[in-house]
Amino acid sequence: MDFRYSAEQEQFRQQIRQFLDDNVSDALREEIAVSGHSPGPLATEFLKLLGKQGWLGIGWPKEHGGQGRSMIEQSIFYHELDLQDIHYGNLTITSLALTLIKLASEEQKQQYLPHILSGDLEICLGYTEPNAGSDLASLSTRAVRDGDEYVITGQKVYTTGAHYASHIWLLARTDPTAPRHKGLSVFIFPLATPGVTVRPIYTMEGIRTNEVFLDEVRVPASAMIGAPNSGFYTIAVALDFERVFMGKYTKIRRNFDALLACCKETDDAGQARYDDPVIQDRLVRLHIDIERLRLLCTKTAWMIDRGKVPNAEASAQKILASELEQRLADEGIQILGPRALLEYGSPHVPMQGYLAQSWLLAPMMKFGGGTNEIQRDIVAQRGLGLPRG
Amino acid sequence: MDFRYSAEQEQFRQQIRQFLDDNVSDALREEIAVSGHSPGPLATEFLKLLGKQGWLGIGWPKEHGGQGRSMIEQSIFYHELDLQDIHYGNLTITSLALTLIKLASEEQKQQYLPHILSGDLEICLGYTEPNAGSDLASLSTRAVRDGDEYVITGQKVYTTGAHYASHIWLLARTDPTAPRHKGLSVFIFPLATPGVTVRPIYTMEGIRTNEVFLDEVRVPASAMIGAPNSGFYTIAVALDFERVFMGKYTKIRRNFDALLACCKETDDAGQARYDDPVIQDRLVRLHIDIERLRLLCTKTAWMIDRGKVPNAEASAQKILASELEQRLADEGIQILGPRALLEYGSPHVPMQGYLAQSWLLAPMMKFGGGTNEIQRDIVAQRGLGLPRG
Amino acid sequence: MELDLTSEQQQIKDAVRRFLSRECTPAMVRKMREEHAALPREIWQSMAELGWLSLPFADAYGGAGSDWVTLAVVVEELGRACDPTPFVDCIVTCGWLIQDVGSEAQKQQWLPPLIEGKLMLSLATHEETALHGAGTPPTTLRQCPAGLRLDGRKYFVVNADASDFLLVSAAMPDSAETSLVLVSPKAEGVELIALHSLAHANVHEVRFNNVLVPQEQWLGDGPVAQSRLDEALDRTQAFQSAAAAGGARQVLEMTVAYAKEREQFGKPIGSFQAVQHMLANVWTDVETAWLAAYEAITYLEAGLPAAEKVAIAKCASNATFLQACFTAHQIFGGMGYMWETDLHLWTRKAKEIELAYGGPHRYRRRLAALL
Amino acid sequence: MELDLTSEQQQIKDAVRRFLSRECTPAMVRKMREEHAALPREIWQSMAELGWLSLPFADAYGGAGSDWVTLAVVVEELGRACDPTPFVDCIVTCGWLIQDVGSEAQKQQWLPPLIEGKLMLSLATHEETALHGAGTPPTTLRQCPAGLRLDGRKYFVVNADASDFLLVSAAMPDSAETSLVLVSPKAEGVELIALHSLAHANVHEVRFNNVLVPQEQWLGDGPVAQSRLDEALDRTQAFQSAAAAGGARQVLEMTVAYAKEREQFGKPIGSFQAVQHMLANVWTDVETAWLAAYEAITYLEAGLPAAEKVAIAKCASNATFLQACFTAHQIFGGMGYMWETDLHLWTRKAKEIELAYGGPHRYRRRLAALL
Repeated sequence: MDFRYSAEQEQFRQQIRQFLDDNVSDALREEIAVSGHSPGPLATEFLKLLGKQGWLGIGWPKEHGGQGRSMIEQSIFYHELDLQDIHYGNLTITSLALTLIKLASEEQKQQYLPHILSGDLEICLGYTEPNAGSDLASLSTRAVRDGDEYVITGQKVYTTGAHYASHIWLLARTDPTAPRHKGLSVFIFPLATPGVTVRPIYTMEGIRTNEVFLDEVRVPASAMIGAPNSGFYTIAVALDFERVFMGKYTKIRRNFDALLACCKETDDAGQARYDDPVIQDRLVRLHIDIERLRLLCTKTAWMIDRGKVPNAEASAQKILASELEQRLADEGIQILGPRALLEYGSPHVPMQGYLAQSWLLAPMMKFGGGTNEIQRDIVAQRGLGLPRG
Repeated sequence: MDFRYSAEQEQFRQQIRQFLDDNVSDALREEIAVSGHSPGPLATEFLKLLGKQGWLGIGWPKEHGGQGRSMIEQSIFYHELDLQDIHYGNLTITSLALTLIKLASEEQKQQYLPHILSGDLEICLGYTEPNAGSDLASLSTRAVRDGDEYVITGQKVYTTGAHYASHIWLLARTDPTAPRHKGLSVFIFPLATPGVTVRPIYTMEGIRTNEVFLDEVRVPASAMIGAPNSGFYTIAVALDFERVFMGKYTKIRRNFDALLACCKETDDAGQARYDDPVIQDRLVRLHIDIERLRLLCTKTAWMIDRGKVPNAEASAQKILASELEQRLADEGIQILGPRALLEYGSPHVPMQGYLAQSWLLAPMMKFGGGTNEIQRDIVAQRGLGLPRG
Repeated sequence: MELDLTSEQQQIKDAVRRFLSRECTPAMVRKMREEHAALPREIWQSMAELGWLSLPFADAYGGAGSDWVTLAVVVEELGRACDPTPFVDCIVTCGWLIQDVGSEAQKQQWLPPLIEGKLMLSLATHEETALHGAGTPPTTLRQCPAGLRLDGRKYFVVNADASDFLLVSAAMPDSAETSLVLVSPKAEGVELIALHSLAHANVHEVRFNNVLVPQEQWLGDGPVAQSRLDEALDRTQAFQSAAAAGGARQVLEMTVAYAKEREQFGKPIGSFQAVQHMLANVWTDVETAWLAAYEAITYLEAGLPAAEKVAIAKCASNATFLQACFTAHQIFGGMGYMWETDLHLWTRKAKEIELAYGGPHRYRRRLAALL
Repeated sequence: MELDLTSEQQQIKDAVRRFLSRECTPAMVRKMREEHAALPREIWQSMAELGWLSLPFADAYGGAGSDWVTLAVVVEELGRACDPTPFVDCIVTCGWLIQDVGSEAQKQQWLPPLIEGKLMLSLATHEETALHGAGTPPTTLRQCPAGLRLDGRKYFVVNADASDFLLVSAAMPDSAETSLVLVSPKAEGVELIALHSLAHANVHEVRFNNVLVPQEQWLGDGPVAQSRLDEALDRTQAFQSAAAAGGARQVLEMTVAYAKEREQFGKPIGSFQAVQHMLANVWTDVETAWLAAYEAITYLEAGLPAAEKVAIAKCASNATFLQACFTAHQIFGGMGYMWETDLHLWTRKAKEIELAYGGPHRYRRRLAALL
């Protein structure tokens, strides 16, 4: 039993860190901080640079243009990005591409994977609808077969990235007569397809997301991923990968370390917040829980590497990470006092506003990607075999 | 708006305190501590003394021999008893007698209330069965009408007090054809009735409780409380009173104060546990939550006094009290270290073993009297009007 | 013992709620936030006309000299409505402080226009001692031939640019006590620096550079006991606890309504046990936080020792308000997370209240000393 | 990175579980508690014959010199079985400490009989500094013509009456370091006072009154660095974390099985969302506590800095074990609360482990110093 990275993995990590130290500019960080998750020119350029280095497909098989390294190495890469404050949230690579590798036809793989690898193709997720949130199976967007095409009509909401992504990964009903979750299929097609309208809506963080209206959008039958009416299985696979990604500990670790540093700063009288044993104790409790999350992340990465699909583990990881993110931000602001309420760009903002940003983002992390209640259902039912209610 | 006791109530409290100071001996406390909730001779004698003083019916109407005082005064009395470490857990007075006053026939009131008032009649609760715990409506003990009598057959478990009580308050099925919770009735009858067998079982605390076997026990039809098949309503009323009683804060406050005093004791070097700010903070957090419980207790006492039945409030009070009892005991033991694991009578036992005893009792407080999960269902459904699942 | 409102108190409560539901809608709060704007003066004027600005003040200055529970009821309703008004700052804190420590002439000068809604005040007492890890030099006041000179910096001054005067605390050389002065934000040497806070749209750092303060704007005409300021802040915390309890109750009610109506998996989400238990917990918290707030206020009003009650009310109500909001976000999902939805306005408010006038950590420390 | 056991480790795990399920049943643990009895010697003898007592010891003394994960697997299984054996105390703590600090002659003398199950040891290092609010004078050792003299008191000595020797820590005048001596509980001047603990059936205060200790029972033949004792206790905590994780997992599995089988309201109680979520939380806690325990153990074995890992494993696994038990009680109800049921045996063990060798508070303080 060994919990450490191998010497090769450590070396790989050093290599990435060196590359990022050399190539992540303050201007890029600044752009990411202010752009509200809509990549600006520097971020777009940087993504292509990563693609050129082959670092978007670290854990992909070589036959799909990847580096054929382990998933552990891929996770090292994303941790290092986080430690540089480059939080892409790029599900195209961390979830959808892995799902494509697992489920798509050979032709589809060749059609999409190289462009994903080069950073040219970004996909947004079209799952949620106004009346289908937690209960995705109740969605009403329809895709009707018409010759070699499907005609798609409906509406999606909270479609993050639809205003800059090139493609959408859309879940739609293909068999209205089948039981609710057995008549769904997944399609991938360009957002530029006629009939697609994207409208902005903004989150409480001020980040843009979108409504996507689909008005008789015609896509070729080859846009379907997997077999017809197997969409629920396809997105289950994608969601397992997504939860692993949402449950990353690195950003939380990054914020904790910055908070700790802030607490250790001394004032003119030589006093620091960390002198207070109560504050020490609160930070220690957070630290312990972040380490527990790290260990679970280690386990899921190791499982994926061994060809196992983390399922209850992925759900647990997502629960822990989202609740810890909120707790860290909320307690951190309490510890630092009112100035921790300041946002990026404000005079006197501590920690570049990450704590405030994280506090605003945390509610979404808890309900997004399947609410934590649904995740606990999954742990209980799939992990422990308890019967459905 | 006024949260304080009136001058008269304060005076009444002083009067009780004086009486208890004069009449509660260390020998009585010792007897209660070692007897595992089975009253010994001193406790029995003391109960009768309370009866003689009229203090078992403080809040009862005068026409039933009570003092006709307010429920607030009655609650003052029980708080003062708790502060003397006299934890009777006497549901006969705090729940069943109040239920009798509300629901019994005039004849039944005259039959039972005077004896309860004098401390001669104690009733144990016969609700739970091996297959009917949380789900009381699934009980299988049957009472079959036969002329002027009912013939009762079945089995009860966890019947606390059945080995010293004079009567049992029994829930049984009187109409097997009705929907589950509509065919039940409540009976009260002497445990000495032929066909009743009481067998001891012991809790993890070492306290005796019982199994009660009923083999064609014949009781008069007049033993039924309320209308036939209204038993579920009758016990709902009794349970609301019981929860208010189970959710008393005074014992918790008593344990907290003793813990705090322990933490403030100085050793030879003049150091006390309370010097540690982290321990201070933990005690402060407990203190705040005990005060919140106290406020809720104040509210339920005030509601009962105003003729309102606390329902969601009673459930919430029971939840808070039981969880707080466990947290206080568990954290208290952590704070004091291994010696707090010692039980009453051991050399070196701190706080006379109350913390250890409370730790062992706490699990039962959380599932007994209706699990806390069911209490939360009640708060949500009855208090907030949320729909049943 | 009496836990009900009197019928007069209940009437005011209903009136305040009606007024605020008409005049202070979430849409308006959102717009103020978008525009970093202060409350429109006409709303403040209406509140003055309804007599609410007069509640804590004595008859002699045009006040209503009302009981404290009546005032608490108003503050609770403001909290419920996600209060975009400067009522607490202006009336409960600053105005009352003037009544507490001002000379008779000062009270005659400042209180009537305040009560009439013609004067708006902001509290400027917060100094960051560990901002950027370095202590800020304390704000100081010194005597000079023309009057007084003020130097220093205050942080998180709410509504500073829209107020007529700031109530500033400062140290006087050679005095252990505190000086309280009223300073116009437009006076020479006053500089306002906008801060961007997630909690309050309109908040500033205020710098005082050798600002001339007329002698008559020195409250009490000299240093006053620091304990008077502490008392005023404690009193404010007690009323803010009522606001927090009110905000929490409103959020709970909004969430319960949504949980009854929103269907997923073929039934209302409020029928799921997980949702029910989250809401049951919030309900319990709100009940006890509300009681704690009013107990503290009635103890203060009765002149009983109340430091412990205030600390408990503060800690309980703040945590409850935040927890109510977090729970609500979990149940509302996207419908509470979009900018155009209402819920997050309360969430921000909950965090603002928690940190204002000293956070829960300070109050728990205080309790530790009292136990 | 490798998180699986080797097939050899898995085989030992299976063998230990089989043995314990046969020899160390809950019924037996309950009986030991009822009778305040020590473990029957024949079980200990069987464990010796199976080679488990030899795991941490070097070849030269008859040990197996096994890897630490193998030992951890055994300890985890003991925790699972609600371990009534003195394995951790006797082998992991005392025996290993003798191997760490004993002279060659001492190792030759004490380790072989220990490994053969013929010698039982108890750890006696706990002094209560604030018992009854008064400090206990420290246990001291002084040189005398006949050897050494021991005075003082130790508390919470497990199994003291059934052990052949106690491993006692004591201060030596003029030494900042610690003396470790082996003392027979039957030696003259040793007094055992039974304590009644909710956590462990057989635990004593041990008083030493001018007890003569032969020179050769002074481990290392003189004071040893306090850090060696601290290291041994840290190591013990790491292994106890594996025991706690094992106990928690067993309790979880018992509870899940019960929740699937017990029906109320016409369905298994395990189908209620509230029950599912409680168990999902425990599962998550157990997973991470288990990982933390093994990470600490592998770091210690590799000689890497592990103080932080040990503290995290300790805090995480103890809290998890207790929470697993509390959750189980809530789901089992009366079926886990009666004396004749099994669950409460684990609950008591969980609290014992939490407080043994220093509670979580001490380890969080240590983490605070390391951060």
